Amino acid sequence: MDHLLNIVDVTAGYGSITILRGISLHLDPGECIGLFGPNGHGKSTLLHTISGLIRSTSGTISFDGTDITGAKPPQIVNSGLIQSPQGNTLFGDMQVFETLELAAFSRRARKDRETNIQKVIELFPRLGERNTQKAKTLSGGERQMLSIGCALMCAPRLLMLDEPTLGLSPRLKEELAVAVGKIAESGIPLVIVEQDVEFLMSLADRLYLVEHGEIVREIDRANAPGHDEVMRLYFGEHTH
Amino acid sequence: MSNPILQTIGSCKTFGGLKAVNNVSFSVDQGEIFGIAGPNGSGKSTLFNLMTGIPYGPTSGEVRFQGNRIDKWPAHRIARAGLCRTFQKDAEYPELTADETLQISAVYNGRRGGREAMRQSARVLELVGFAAKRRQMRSHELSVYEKKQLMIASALVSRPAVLMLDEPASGLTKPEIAKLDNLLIDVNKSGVTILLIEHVLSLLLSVSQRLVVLNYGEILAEGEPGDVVKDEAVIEAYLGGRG
Amino acid sequence: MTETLIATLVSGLVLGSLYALMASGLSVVWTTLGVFNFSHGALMMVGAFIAWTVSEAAGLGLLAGITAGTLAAAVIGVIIERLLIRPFYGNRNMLLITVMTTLAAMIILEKGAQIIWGARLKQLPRLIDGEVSVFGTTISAHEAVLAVIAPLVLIAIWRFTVSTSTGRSLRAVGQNQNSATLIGIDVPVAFALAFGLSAALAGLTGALLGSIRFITPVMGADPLVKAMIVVIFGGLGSLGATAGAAYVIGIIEALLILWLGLYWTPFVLFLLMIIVLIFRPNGIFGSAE
Amino acid sequence: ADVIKIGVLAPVTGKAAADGQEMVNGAQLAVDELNAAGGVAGHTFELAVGDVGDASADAVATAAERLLGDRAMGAIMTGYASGSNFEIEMMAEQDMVYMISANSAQTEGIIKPNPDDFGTVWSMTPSYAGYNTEIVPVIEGLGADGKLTLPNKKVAIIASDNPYSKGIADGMVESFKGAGWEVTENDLLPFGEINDWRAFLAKIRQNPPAVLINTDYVSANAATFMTQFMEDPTNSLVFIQYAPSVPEFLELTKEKSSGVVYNLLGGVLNTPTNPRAAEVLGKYKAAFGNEPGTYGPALYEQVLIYADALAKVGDPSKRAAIGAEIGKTSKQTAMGKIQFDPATHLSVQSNDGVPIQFYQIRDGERFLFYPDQYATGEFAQPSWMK
Amino acid sequence: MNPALRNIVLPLACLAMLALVPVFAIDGYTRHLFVIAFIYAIIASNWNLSLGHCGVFNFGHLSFFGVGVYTTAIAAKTFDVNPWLAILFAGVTAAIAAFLVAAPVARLKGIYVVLVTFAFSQLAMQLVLSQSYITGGAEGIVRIPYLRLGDYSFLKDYKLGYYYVGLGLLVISTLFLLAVTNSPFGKSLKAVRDAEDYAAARGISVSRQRVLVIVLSAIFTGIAGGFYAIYLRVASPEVFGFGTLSLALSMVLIGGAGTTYGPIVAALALTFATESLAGLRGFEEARFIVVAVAMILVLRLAPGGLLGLLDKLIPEKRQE
Ligand SMILES: Nc1ncnc2c1ncn2[C@@H]1O[C@H](COP(=O)(O)OP(=O)(O)OP(=O)(O)O)[C@@H](O)[C@H]1O
Ligand SMILES: Nc1ncnc2c1ncn2[C@@H]1O[C@H](COP(=O)(O)OP(=O)(O)OP(=O)(O)O)[C@@H](O)[C@H]1O
Ligand SMILES: [Mg+2]
Ligand SMILES: [Mg+2]
Repeated sequence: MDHLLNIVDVTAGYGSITILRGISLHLDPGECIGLFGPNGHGKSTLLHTISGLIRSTSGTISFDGTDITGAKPPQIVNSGLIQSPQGNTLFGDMQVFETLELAAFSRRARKDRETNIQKVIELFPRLGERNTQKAKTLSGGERQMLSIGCALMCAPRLLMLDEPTLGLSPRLKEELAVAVGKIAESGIPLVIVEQDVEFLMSLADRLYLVEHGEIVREIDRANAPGHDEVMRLYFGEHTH
Repeated sequence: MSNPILQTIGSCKTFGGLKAVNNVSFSVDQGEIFGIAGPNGSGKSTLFNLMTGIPYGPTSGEVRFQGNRIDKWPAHRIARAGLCRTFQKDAEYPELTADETLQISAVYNGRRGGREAMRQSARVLELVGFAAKRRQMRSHELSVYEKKQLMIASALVSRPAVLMLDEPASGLTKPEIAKLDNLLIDVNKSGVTILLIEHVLSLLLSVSQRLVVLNYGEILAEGEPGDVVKDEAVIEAYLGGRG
Repeated sequence: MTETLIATLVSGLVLGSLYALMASGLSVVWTTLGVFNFSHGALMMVGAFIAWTVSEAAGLGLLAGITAGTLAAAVIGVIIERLLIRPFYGNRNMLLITVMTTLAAMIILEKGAQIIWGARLKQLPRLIDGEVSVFGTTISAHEAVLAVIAPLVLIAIWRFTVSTSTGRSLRAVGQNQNSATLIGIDVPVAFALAFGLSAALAGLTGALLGSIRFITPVMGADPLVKAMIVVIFGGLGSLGATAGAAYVIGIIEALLILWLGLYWTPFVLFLLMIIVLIFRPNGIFGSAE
Repeated sequence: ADVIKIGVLAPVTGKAAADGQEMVNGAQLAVDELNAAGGVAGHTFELAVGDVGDASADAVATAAERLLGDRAMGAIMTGYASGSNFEIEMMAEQDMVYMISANSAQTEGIIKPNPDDFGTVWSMTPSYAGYNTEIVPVIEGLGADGKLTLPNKKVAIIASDNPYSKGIADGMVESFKGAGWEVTENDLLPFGEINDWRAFLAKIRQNPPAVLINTDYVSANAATFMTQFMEDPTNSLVFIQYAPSVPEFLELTKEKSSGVVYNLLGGVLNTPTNPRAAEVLGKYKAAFGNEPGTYGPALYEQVLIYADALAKVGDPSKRAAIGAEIGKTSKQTAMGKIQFDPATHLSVQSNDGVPIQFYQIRDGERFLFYPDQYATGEFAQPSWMK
Repeated sequence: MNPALRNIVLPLACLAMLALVPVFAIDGYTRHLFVIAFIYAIIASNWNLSLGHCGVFNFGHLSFFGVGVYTTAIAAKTFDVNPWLAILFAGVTAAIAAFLVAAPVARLKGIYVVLVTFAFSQLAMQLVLSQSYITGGAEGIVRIPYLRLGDYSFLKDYKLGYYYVGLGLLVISTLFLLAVTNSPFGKSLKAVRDAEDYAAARGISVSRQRVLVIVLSAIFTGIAGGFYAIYLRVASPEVFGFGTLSLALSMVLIGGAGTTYGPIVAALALTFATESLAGLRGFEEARFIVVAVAMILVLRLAPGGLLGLLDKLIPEKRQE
């Protein structure tokens, strides 16, 4: 089975606390999957584990055929597996442009740094306007844009967005949806963690519902239960 | 019949060349839920900052609260006077448990004795639906959502006259937003005026009785939520196609 | 009168250059990693002793000595980082703990040096002997050379940290390790690099000081304090601020010595600093939030 | 035969470690010698070191307590342990034999009020009064003999803010004024590392005095002073207190210090008429491979003086008696003939007791040129003076 | 391990043991070491109040100690105030001095505090040195009157009296610290340390808490200084030196910043560790290295400090 990203029975956590209890999921080239589910149930933790920020205690993660379980984060990034983390504060004292330029750090990313910057600016003109402002003084939404911008600067071969619409205005959400759509079309596969299910369903081919560090339900476009179904799933579980 | 509890009069905040908030005037009536919307970077949080003096007051203009000019007051005094805010970035006291977090808020506002403070905390935590079994955990171990709950709780426990919430719903699931919706209504019923910055329209529109929309630091529209969302300029600048 | 004033300004500049050299390395680790390295002075001392051993004891000449001193300090710096700083990344008390571990490093280096080289004073020959006269005031040629080297070194580092990708990565790591990691920066390598660089600067400074001061196991104490003052007083923002502060303090000190004499100068200098910091809580050149 | 411990209270680590280690070496030398000779009154000796580090009160007290607590401790020796000599009290309270070789002003201050309480405490260094007065007649003498041409009757003095330097500087100012000299500069520096004397030297160059005096005894500072003076010397005789007697001073300043004058009280009296000194210095050099300053020989002699007293009393536990015996000492030592003043417990200064010695450094050599009876060379006008 | 055991039983047991020490340690030397350890324990644990709990990098803390030392010395020697009283004075003057430092520091952030407080301690030292007619300058003040109760002189009985006075002071100071840190005020210190804006938004005055904590941390530090002067019967400027500072700092951090007992344990441990090596000939420098290495090891094994180490050995079961 040649999934681009293949996660088999991964468990992980913080110190003595286990958060992920045997998660398995996969993603094929050109695909876009979405993770949703109640807060605090391990979605971000999962992404952290994939990026190597947290070591999995068991299970295997493989990307593009190679096993990256327990690989060092820089390796993982160099291989093009990029994450835009949740509610990111980035580098407080660095200016917007500096940050973007720096983000193209891996050798792969560095060569088409300039063109990527242009892309990002097109996507978020606001960042252009604020180019010399320090990150820590950006507004919540602007920070979110910068964070996603950085991820794009890393020349991703697989992009993981953790709650990308967090704190974005409705209008920007739409624009972001379009943008992400473009990214997907450009052939970059996506893993999106998101609370806004409409947003998610408008983009993802498959959805995973994450609860208590497990995948409790996989929803495929094929056997799509439709929007209301998902909603019910959602409201259904909220009395736990 | 309007008796403004909180007013800004020509408030401005500039950062170098940038006018983050530019001559904004509005007044909030006792007991209402007052919504603030606007594109990213339009100055909403800055508005909160200059009203609460955290971390800075206005560059110019007045802020009046219960009839007093407070724009020169130190932040903690404003807070004690009953103007209580939450932050957009989740803030926490990493080493304190939920109980302790609330306890100090209670003591430093109501100046109530320790035991009374504890009782209050328990009540409020329950009100915001904070899982009882997590109350003894240090804040840095809590999830994003729990941190948000805690921040709101710590505001409530200090008996605010005006509760100022900066994007409380961001990152919440539908069910959680629904709960938040109820919570705000309850709190408001108990006589607390609420200022609400929110991008989650469902919540914003359902709870707020009045709404201003900021754009580039200036008021773009103000009035009944229903009307405001129909405003062309607002749709153009903020809502976008979906409306 | 005027020539005494000029003389004072000149010696102020020389002092400033010295302080700039002492502070630059400290500033590098501080501004990048947010670590306050109390063993910085001790690293200078090591640089000086190694330089002396190579240059005098082994008789390989001063330049060889200085190079050796710089390199040796760099190596030790990297070791310190590996053993005493790295284990504490991300610890909420990191700043405090590293203060302690670097203090420990200072003790180890100082006492170690005393065991190896003994307590007796040593001194290196000067880069250039004799005196030069600047605006009619004689200063030793060696110090004149320092006054030239210092700004060059500073500019070099400054360029490195702001405009090279590697340099920026150092700053990034200091500000947010998670994000840094997620854009592919190898955090441990960055830390080691920053520390090595800083230590190398310390070693160089020490070796140069070794010709105008005396080389003893505790020779680093005074430069450390000076460096600390300069870095903080300048405002922790940037190397530029550090350099600025170094010269400001140097010149003020020289002027105070002229007007008040050596005795009350330190007193007044400290007083001035307290006052300045009260009115500019982020240092003279620190950006006000 | 049982073993008597001899304690050395010294700054073996920290800023003053060079002195401290020399003290230990000196005492060690004596102990080895005594043991080699089969001990004294059937006792052999063993050295115990108490490190006072940076001389903070608790460090000194702790080290002292440790030595005092040792039942086998027979006597404690030091050059100096604290700036204040407060430990003298602790020693006296337990009748511990305690011999010091510096800070005689502080010692006198503590003992003089009631000497009987301090029967076991004795100082090898005489009162520093000599430092204040002797310099004037000596210099004027040189002038009178035409060995030194004094361009004027001006003197400039700079001191460091510690009791030793400050006290001596004040004393000198008195004496010079008394002799009708004009004191053009009388500056005080903070005590500690001084890297830049130029501000002071600048003033000197404005108005060159016939005599330039620096009483900062820290050899590093003095060396810096000398080198920076030589950057642009004035027509003045340079006198530096104590520091030039430290061996390193020569190594550090090399030819730059040729011509400088200093004096010593209770320093090693190394001259043909006192062969003892050469002998001790020789032994020290043989044992430790380097030239000692004052403290090595001083502690060597201290231990031997204690040994003599012990030989008379016999029982090391009779410390009061031993103390009394030490008080009666009259012995030719490396520093000259030691006798103690019962009123202050300091050794007595006099030309045939412990003399004040004036030296001049020329081409890396030390020449003792006063008092004449000990002279090893003539004073010669420094090369930089016209 | 069980909090009750950890916070009540264990300390009391230790206290009981300390109370019995003089029965077994009859020589002046051992008792002296304890007295010194107690004094450092007071300095470190009080420093920890501002440094550990409130994150105020007060590098001038030792100067409060110095102020205490000289207050008592001058009061008892120059104005022959009763030594007991003189010791108490020290607490007052130290608190006043602390207020003077705190005023400017309150507005400063993080590392800037280091500079101002350090500068302050330098000023204090300079003053002491320059005003030699009052302070004795570098020579210091000696022969300070010693403690007496009725006509019992504390110089007798191999320091027995001093031992219990020292222990008593330590106990009182510790009770004081416990009271402070467990109060809402104590909690608010941590809030101010970790999230200024948040704390301010909840009605806590950041600068006020900072000033208060510095002043509070000075009181017993000053008293300890007073006791130090009376006990050693000397006041000399080295108390302002860097050596004492780094020693005390290491006690705070090894003990565990933010814990109350940690620094005390560390003070005792370090004092005896260094001293046990001090006797060895030719080992004088090496002993500092050994201790430094030990410090590093502790910090690496337990970044939370010695007590943290204790918890690691006896892990407390966390409630999920
Ligand atoms: N540093 C940490 N130490 C201990 N526990 C942690 C830490 N970070 C997160 N957790 C716990 O891990 C669990 C999962 O957190 P995670 O952020 O992965 O949830 P999430 O699904 O991303 O929630 P959200 O939608 O709010 O981001 C939470 O219960 C949280 O308390
Ligand atoms: N300290 C500062 N220095 C410079 N510019 C600032 C500072 N704080 C805020 N700004 C700018 O002011 C504008 C308003 O910021 P603000 O945080 O109020 O936006 P906002 O309305 O809260 O946006 P969002 O909905 O994304 O949170 C933004 O463009 C931001 O970049
Ligand atoms: Mg998450
Ligand atoms: Mg905002």
